[in-house]
Amino acid sequence: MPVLVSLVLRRLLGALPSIAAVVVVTFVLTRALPGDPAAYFAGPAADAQSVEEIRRKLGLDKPLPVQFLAYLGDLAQGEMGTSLITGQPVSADILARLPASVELTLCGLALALAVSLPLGVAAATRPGSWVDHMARVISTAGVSLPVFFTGLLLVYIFYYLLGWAPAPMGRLDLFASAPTTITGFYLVDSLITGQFATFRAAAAQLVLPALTLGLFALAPLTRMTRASMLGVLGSDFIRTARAGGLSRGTVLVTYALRNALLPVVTTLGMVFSFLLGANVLVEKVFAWPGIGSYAIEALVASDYAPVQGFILTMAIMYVGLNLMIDILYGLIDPRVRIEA
Amino acid sequence: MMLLEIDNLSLNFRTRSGVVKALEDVSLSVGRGETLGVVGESGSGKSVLSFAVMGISDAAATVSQGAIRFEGLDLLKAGPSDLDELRGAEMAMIFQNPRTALNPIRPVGRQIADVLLRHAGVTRAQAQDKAVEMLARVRIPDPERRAKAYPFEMSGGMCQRVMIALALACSPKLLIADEPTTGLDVTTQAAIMDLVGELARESRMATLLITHDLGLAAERCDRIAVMHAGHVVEVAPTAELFARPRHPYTARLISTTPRPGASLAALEPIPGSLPDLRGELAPCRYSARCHLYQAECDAGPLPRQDDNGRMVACRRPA
Amino acid sequence: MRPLLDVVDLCRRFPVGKSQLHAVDMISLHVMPGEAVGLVGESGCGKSTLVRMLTRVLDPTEGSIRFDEREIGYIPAARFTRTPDRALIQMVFQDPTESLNPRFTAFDCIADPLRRLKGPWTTAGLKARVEDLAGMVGLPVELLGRFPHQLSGGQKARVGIARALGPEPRLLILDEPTSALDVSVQAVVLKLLDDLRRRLGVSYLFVSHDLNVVRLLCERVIVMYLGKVVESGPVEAVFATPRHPYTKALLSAIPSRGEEGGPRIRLSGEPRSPIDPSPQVCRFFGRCPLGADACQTEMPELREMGEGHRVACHTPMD
Amino acid sequence: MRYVLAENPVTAGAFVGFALLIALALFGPMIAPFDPLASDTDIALQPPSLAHWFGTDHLGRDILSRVIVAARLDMQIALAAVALSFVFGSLLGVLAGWYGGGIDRAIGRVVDTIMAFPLFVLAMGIVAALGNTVGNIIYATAIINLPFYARMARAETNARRDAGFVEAARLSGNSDARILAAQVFPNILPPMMVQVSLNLGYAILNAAGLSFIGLGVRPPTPEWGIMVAEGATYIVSGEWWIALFPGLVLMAAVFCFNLLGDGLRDIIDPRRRT
Amino acid sequence: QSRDETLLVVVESGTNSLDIHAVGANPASYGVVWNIYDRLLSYGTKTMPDGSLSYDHTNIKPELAESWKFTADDEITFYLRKDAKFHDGTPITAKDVKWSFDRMVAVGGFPTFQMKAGSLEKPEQFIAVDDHTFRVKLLRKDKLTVPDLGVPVPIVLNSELIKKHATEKDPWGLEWSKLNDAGGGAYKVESWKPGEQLVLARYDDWKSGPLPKLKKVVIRDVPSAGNRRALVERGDVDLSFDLPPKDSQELAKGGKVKVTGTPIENSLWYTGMGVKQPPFDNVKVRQAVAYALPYQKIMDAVVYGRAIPMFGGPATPTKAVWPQPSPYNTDMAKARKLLAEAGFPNGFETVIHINQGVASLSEPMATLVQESLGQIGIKATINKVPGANWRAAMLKKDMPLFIDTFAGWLNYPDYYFFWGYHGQNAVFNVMSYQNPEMDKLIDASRFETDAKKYEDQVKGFVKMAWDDVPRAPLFQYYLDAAMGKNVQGYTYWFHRAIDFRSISKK
Ligand SMILES: Nc1ncnc2c1ncn2[C@@H]1O[C@H](COP(=O)(O)OP(=O)(O)OP(=O)(O)O)[C@@H](O)[C@H]1O
Ligand SMILES: Nc1ncnc2c1ncn2[C@@H]1O[C@H](COP(=O)(O)OP(=O)(O)OP(=O)(O)O)[C@@H](O)[C@H]1O
Ligand SMILES: [Mg+2]
Ligand SMILES: [Mg+2]
Repeated sequence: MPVLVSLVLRRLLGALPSIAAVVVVTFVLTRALPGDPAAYFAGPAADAQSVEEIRRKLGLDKPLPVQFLAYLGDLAQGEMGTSLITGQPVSADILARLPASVELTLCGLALALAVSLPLGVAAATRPGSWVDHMARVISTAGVSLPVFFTGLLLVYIFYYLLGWAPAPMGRLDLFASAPTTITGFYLVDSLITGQFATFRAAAAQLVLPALTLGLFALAPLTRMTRASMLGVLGSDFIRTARAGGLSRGTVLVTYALRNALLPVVTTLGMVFSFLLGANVLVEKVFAWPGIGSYAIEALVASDYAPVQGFILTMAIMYVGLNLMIDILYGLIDPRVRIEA
Repeated sequence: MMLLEIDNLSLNFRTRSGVVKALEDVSLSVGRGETLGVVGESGSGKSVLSFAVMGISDAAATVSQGAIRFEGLDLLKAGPSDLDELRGAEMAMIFQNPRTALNPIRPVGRQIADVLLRHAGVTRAQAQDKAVEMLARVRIPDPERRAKAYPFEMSGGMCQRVMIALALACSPKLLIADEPTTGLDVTTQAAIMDLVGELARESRMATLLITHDLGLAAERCDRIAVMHAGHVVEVAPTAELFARPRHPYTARLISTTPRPGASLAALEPIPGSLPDLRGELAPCRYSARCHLYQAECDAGPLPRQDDNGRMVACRRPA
Repeated sequence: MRPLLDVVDLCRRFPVGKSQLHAVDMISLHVMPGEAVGLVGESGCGKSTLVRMLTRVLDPTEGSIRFDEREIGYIPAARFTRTPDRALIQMVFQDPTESLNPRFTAFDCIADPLRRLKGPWTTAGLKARVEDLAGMVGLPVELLGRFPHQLSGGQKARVGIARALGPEPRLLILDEPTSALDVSVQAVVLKLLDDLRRRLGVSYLFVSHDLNVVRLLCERVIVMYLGKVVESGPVEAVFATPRHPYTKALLSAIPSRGEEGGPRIRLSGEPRSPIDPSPQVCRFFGRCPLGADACQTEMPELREMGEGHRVACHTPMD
Repeated sequence: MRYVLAENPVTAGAFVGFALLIALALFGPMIAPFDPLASDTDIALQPPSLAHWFGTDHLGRDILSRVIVAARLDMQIALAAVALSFVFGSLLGVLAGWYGGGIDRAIGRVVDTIMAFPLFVLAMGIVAALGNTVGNIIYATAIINLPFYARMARAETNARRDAGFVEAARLSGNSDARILAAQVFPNILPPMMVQVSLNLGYAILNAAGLSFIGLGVRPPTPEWGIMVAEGATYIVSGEWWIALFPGLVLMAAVFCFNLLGDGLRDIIDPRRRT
Repeated sequence: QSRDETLLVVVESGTNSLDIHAVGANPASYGVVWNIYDRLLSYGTKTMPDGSLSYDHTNIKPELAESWKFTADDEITFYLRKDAKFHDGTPITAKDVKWSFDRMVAVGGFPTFQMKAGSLEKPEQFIAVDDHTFRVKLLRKDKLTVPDLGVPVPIVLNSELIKKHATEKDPWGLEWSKLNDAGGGAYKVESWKPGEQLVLARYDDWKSGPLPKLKKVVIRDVPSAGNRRALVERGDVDLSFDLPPKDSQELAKGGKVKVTGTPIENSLWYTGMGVKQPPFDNVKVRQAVAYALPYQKIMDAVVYGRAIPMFGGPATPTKAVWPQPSPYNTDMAKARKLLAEAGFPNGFETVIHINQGVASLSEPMATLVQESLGQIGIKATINKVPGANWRAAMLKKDMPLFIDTFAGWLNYPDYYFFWGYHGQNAVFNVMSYQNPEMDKLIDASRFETDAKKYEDQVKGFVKMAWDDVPRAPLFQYYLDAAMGKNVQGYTYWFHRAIDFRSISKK
């Protein structure tokens, strides 16, 4: 579909200045971090001299513009530098950890969608009823809880008190071995390779953190579903469909929900980017080896390269995400597709 | 037996600010092949009436009395599945503002096919073919291609034609047209109305034409019912209604409408506005605006049935 | 007598992607002092765009607008606000609800232009003037404290008219002032407008798509089709003997009550696109029942057909 | 308004809650039963009792008093941050929506750039870079919320740019600046107010999140987020009250703001006005 | 593999390098290096009074070197075991040792620094005599030289293997060894996901000691302390490290798991005062602060008894050990009096700096200190310095008041004082304390061979440290590990990492 291709190209081109700005801002921001990586990494007993030496080694003695150019040069070659805290190339770190974060976020989102869509639809079909009130209270409660608090609470109840959930220690318990890396998503990889025990283990580990994220995402999605569903249900073409004697299911799903999904998809994009932020906290609580926890550690250690790499990755993901939403939007809404 | 008989229908809406008495004691009937016009100011209950007939009233609506019989079947007592069978198949409806009345993200052919699939017992392919055929029937050029188009790709007039194709897909016996041409250009409007008339004539389909355009009603209807604030105040054959309006509201409505040849001075506005349909209402809802009002009107209007099918609900008809 | 408003070759194009939408294309017209001119045409033909340029809230792409001998077309809209002519051209909007700031009371709505364009005022003086205006349009003074959503459609229309009259304009432009109103309210407003014109001697440019209404109110009428003037002339002449096939179709499409009703002109086919239209082809070509070869090769110019009656057609009707 | 409140007890509750929060913020230090900073290690980690309704924390400080006193700071952070982002965000948005063209694109760029950051991480970065003072937390929160106001104000302004009443105002001789200030802005205010109340909640959550990763306000200043973060380490060992009560109050506050948003929406929805 | 031969360990944060010589290798790497590499020698084990095991700094025993002796006054010769092989099967030779030693004094940074502490400074000092004989030339007679060979730094790397991966820019192959196992120790790296987990597998051909019982060790990073506690408490992991004191105390009381706590040798938590920053340049002010500190509160509410109090001792030192309780105690009256004498009857304003990296301890301490100081009129605000910035802040030496800890690997008081108090002004002398008399005593004691004289010198500088109080000692912290009851053989090591070789499960 050439329309789609040109749309994609145009969006990507349009996003370039933002990405460039992100690169600059991130660079400046990281240099403004109070930590002195040279001093940090010079080791426990370094004197001023050896700190200077490390600084030289890290290239931090050069003026900022020079450092920036060097950084750009590296970026152009696809290099994001080396993380001092993990000792790995940042790109390798991110590649290894991104699937964990994305898998978690997607699961959280899926969970939220699985609840919020029916809930929103139910609330919209019966506005003012107890379902409606319940939807409102549940979703508001979900967004009122600080994610880390929810996470801790869930761990305390389901792991510590009840013992239903596995120990909150990352993507797999200690006995399961990671599946062969194909996509990096454990759930997918284990299914592809037929390691069902691993699948079960990975799924079990995912439940609580995904729930935590899902709870957070519930509110905006439910609200948006409800509001847009209400709007659509009140619109003329639903009346037409009913007057055409179409069955209730067809009217509700094929006619109403598909239209109502448009704003929900937009919200979905925003929620996804929110969740990527919330991930930072959730990963910390659940010892999740994703890029969020990676970023915090790097930030606290003033480890420039990973912070820059992380933010750049997120910015690119954000652009990609918006692109996907646009495409999704186009798939649902012919007006966008054709007028694009 | 008439095709559609509405008997003493009263309908209320429950709202946050009280009960809206949208219809009271409405009685109308439509025979096969007949076109009945329903006219009245905005808010007089025309749409509410048509929705009630189709059984697609708002959830807040309750029918407090009366019956709607379609070929003898009481629609108000029929089960939801029976109604679904009727709707779209036996009776169909076209709406005001055709653009918004079509699903914006579904190809129009599919929308017609949806209805056919539901009622006509055909396969998907057949339904699609039939949809194209219907589009051709309503004179949409290049129907094959247009079947795949979306409403936003069509002009208002074309959308209205699609609506008609959709409504007539299953050859219903009754078509309810709720202001089918408002919002369209006069030139388009005429074309659409011609089309509806033609199709109705072809299949002896009864039409309930709802409009606030007296001129349109005059031109297209066999009989006209005038509504005011939820009441049917007068029903008469078209020519007689215009020649000899008996209800004061009808008379004023006619004389307030600009028409070719008349002068500005001849326009006689109706004083006041529709009463608030919440709370207590005078038995004759027009009494507050009526220039002929007298104390006896407070006893309520007397529906007077005339031998040649005229009805007027007034104590002091002209 | 010199025209109050004299417009020559006015154009407005909107960029649509890489192309240009010719909303108003080389339009010339004039309005004499104290004259009421009607502007009719189907939806989207550029009436509002034209009118917005004339009221100087939109900048023309090309052409000249002379008001009372002064060229005002080149003054940017943002700057025109500060010229003395601002007060002299005022406008009444199509939708009375949308054109009133929902957070202003009726009083504020009427007082705003007075404060900006007239004055200085004392509080009492302003109040007196506003009440005076309200009285002029028949708006009860006690309604002045209300917000738009607390007023009925007719009342809102009156606020809009009072607002436009406040600065004592010499030219009042009315963009479909009654199309959102019920017939009974429409009648009231039309009478009011006519009455005001007679009393204040203001010139009107009255935009509408309802020919009956134009005929009631105006002395001269201009018919537009797709950004172009196709016919203009005295109301009587145009209505009696429309020369352009479009005007003819328009007139014949008016629902008549079977009283007169000459042969109906059916328009078939789809309107041409206003985007980058060919300058050689008549805009009406394709829908025109008379379409000739010349219509495809040469754009018809406006030609004088009789006293002030001009038409742009190669094959004018009689 | 009274009507909506009577109709909707939940909204009424939210209003009461909001008033309560304001009262706590104003008079908190006066009504707190104990000095929120006074430690007493003899009574550290005591569960809720009659003397200490919410129990005591690891340094023996009264949690109830800390929760009460924290209201002021949390409200300050939330209100200041939201006020900042509201003012600048809506200013940018209104300008972008009104003038369109180059200005719109430029402002859109800025907003897109902010949005392209994972917002919480941006806040982290700002606070980490500038230092964890209350001021910086407020700025960081304001910056990450700014795009929402800017976008909303832009959309709302854009929708009204060609509205009849705006054109009418121009005909009435109003200058652009005047139209923006007197006609457009008051009209976009109501939907923005809903956003404000929702954002108040997010601002508190954001501050709490920063506290959780150690970038919150300085100890021993009581702040709900910090209290939850501190208490988090005690959950597993069974001292649930340390995190729970501040967590509940935090949640109640955010809950209240969110419901308030819903309520405001009802109140300003013209269709609900009588 | 049976569960009995696998040890599951959770730590707060895992290693970032498999090579301690690499730039930025973090403390967790000490433990990895300890287990996957051999050194020439190591320390024996002793049983503590409470029955737990600890390394014995007085008992140096062979590891890769079967034996060693002073072959001259300035020369030690090491005789390597002949059967030792690296993980890739190549035999370990003196050439590897020489290369490894050259490397650590050449790469700079921490390894070089640590070796300097044992007067091991130049490549010329190291000689590979033959395949299994290695000689170290001494620059000076230093009692720390031999002990320093038992710290995690002087590991023996597979030189041939690494050289294959060395580049011009990186002649010592640090980039490669950082990510890869080049050792010959008891364990080899089976898999490593930085930031997630490290799996060690037993090297069955290990010859430098008795073959470890555990076949596999899984070390998982779990940042949340509560989770680490819950995991060990529920028996899901065998050993939980880096536990906060409160959890240790409660787990010990709870009885479900075994908690081993050993006071960290030669370490001290203290409140430091920048003696160059007025008003802390006034010794009376410093003493006032030392008397105003809420010592007992800190013991109770911050470390929950998982530490040895370092206050309320006799006025003069009785033993030549470090740390030992100082004579200070909480005495507000005295504090106020001293402050008034110093000319600050109404107190002053100042800032307490703490390291956010250890906030779980330093923050409550700072809060209590702040409150306590408030009572004598010193209004302090708390400034949390991000962990990354702490070292830079220490280097700057401009913090007026701060709470920190310092520990020395080698358990000698003079070692501690040399870094922490000496006027050479090393990083760890954060207070910028300079006292020529103390410097003299410290310098003398470092190379003192006479036990009696050494004792006097130590007591002398300890007394000075008390009187001048540039840092007010608080407590000596425990290193706590919680483990399942079936875990045997856990041993405390000065480097505060776990030696898996001695551990078994029952
Ligand atoms: N869902 C509803 N709830 C409450 N009142 C309603 C509802 N639907 C319609 N009404 C009221 O019923 C009355 C009749 O409305 P209806 O839509 O039938 O008028 P109409 O004659 O179709 O007007 P128009 O010409 O504007 O379409 C009005 O007063 C309207 O306010
Ligand atoms: N700002 C704009 N940008 C692009 N196209 C515009 C703009 N304003 C108007 N148009 C286009 O210009 C043409 C004329 O529009 P205009 O509103 O003037 O028509 P109109 O005759 O007033 O129609 P109506 O009777 O529906 O009010 C239409 O095709 C419209 O889509
Ligand atoms: Mg209607
Ligand atoms: Mg218009």
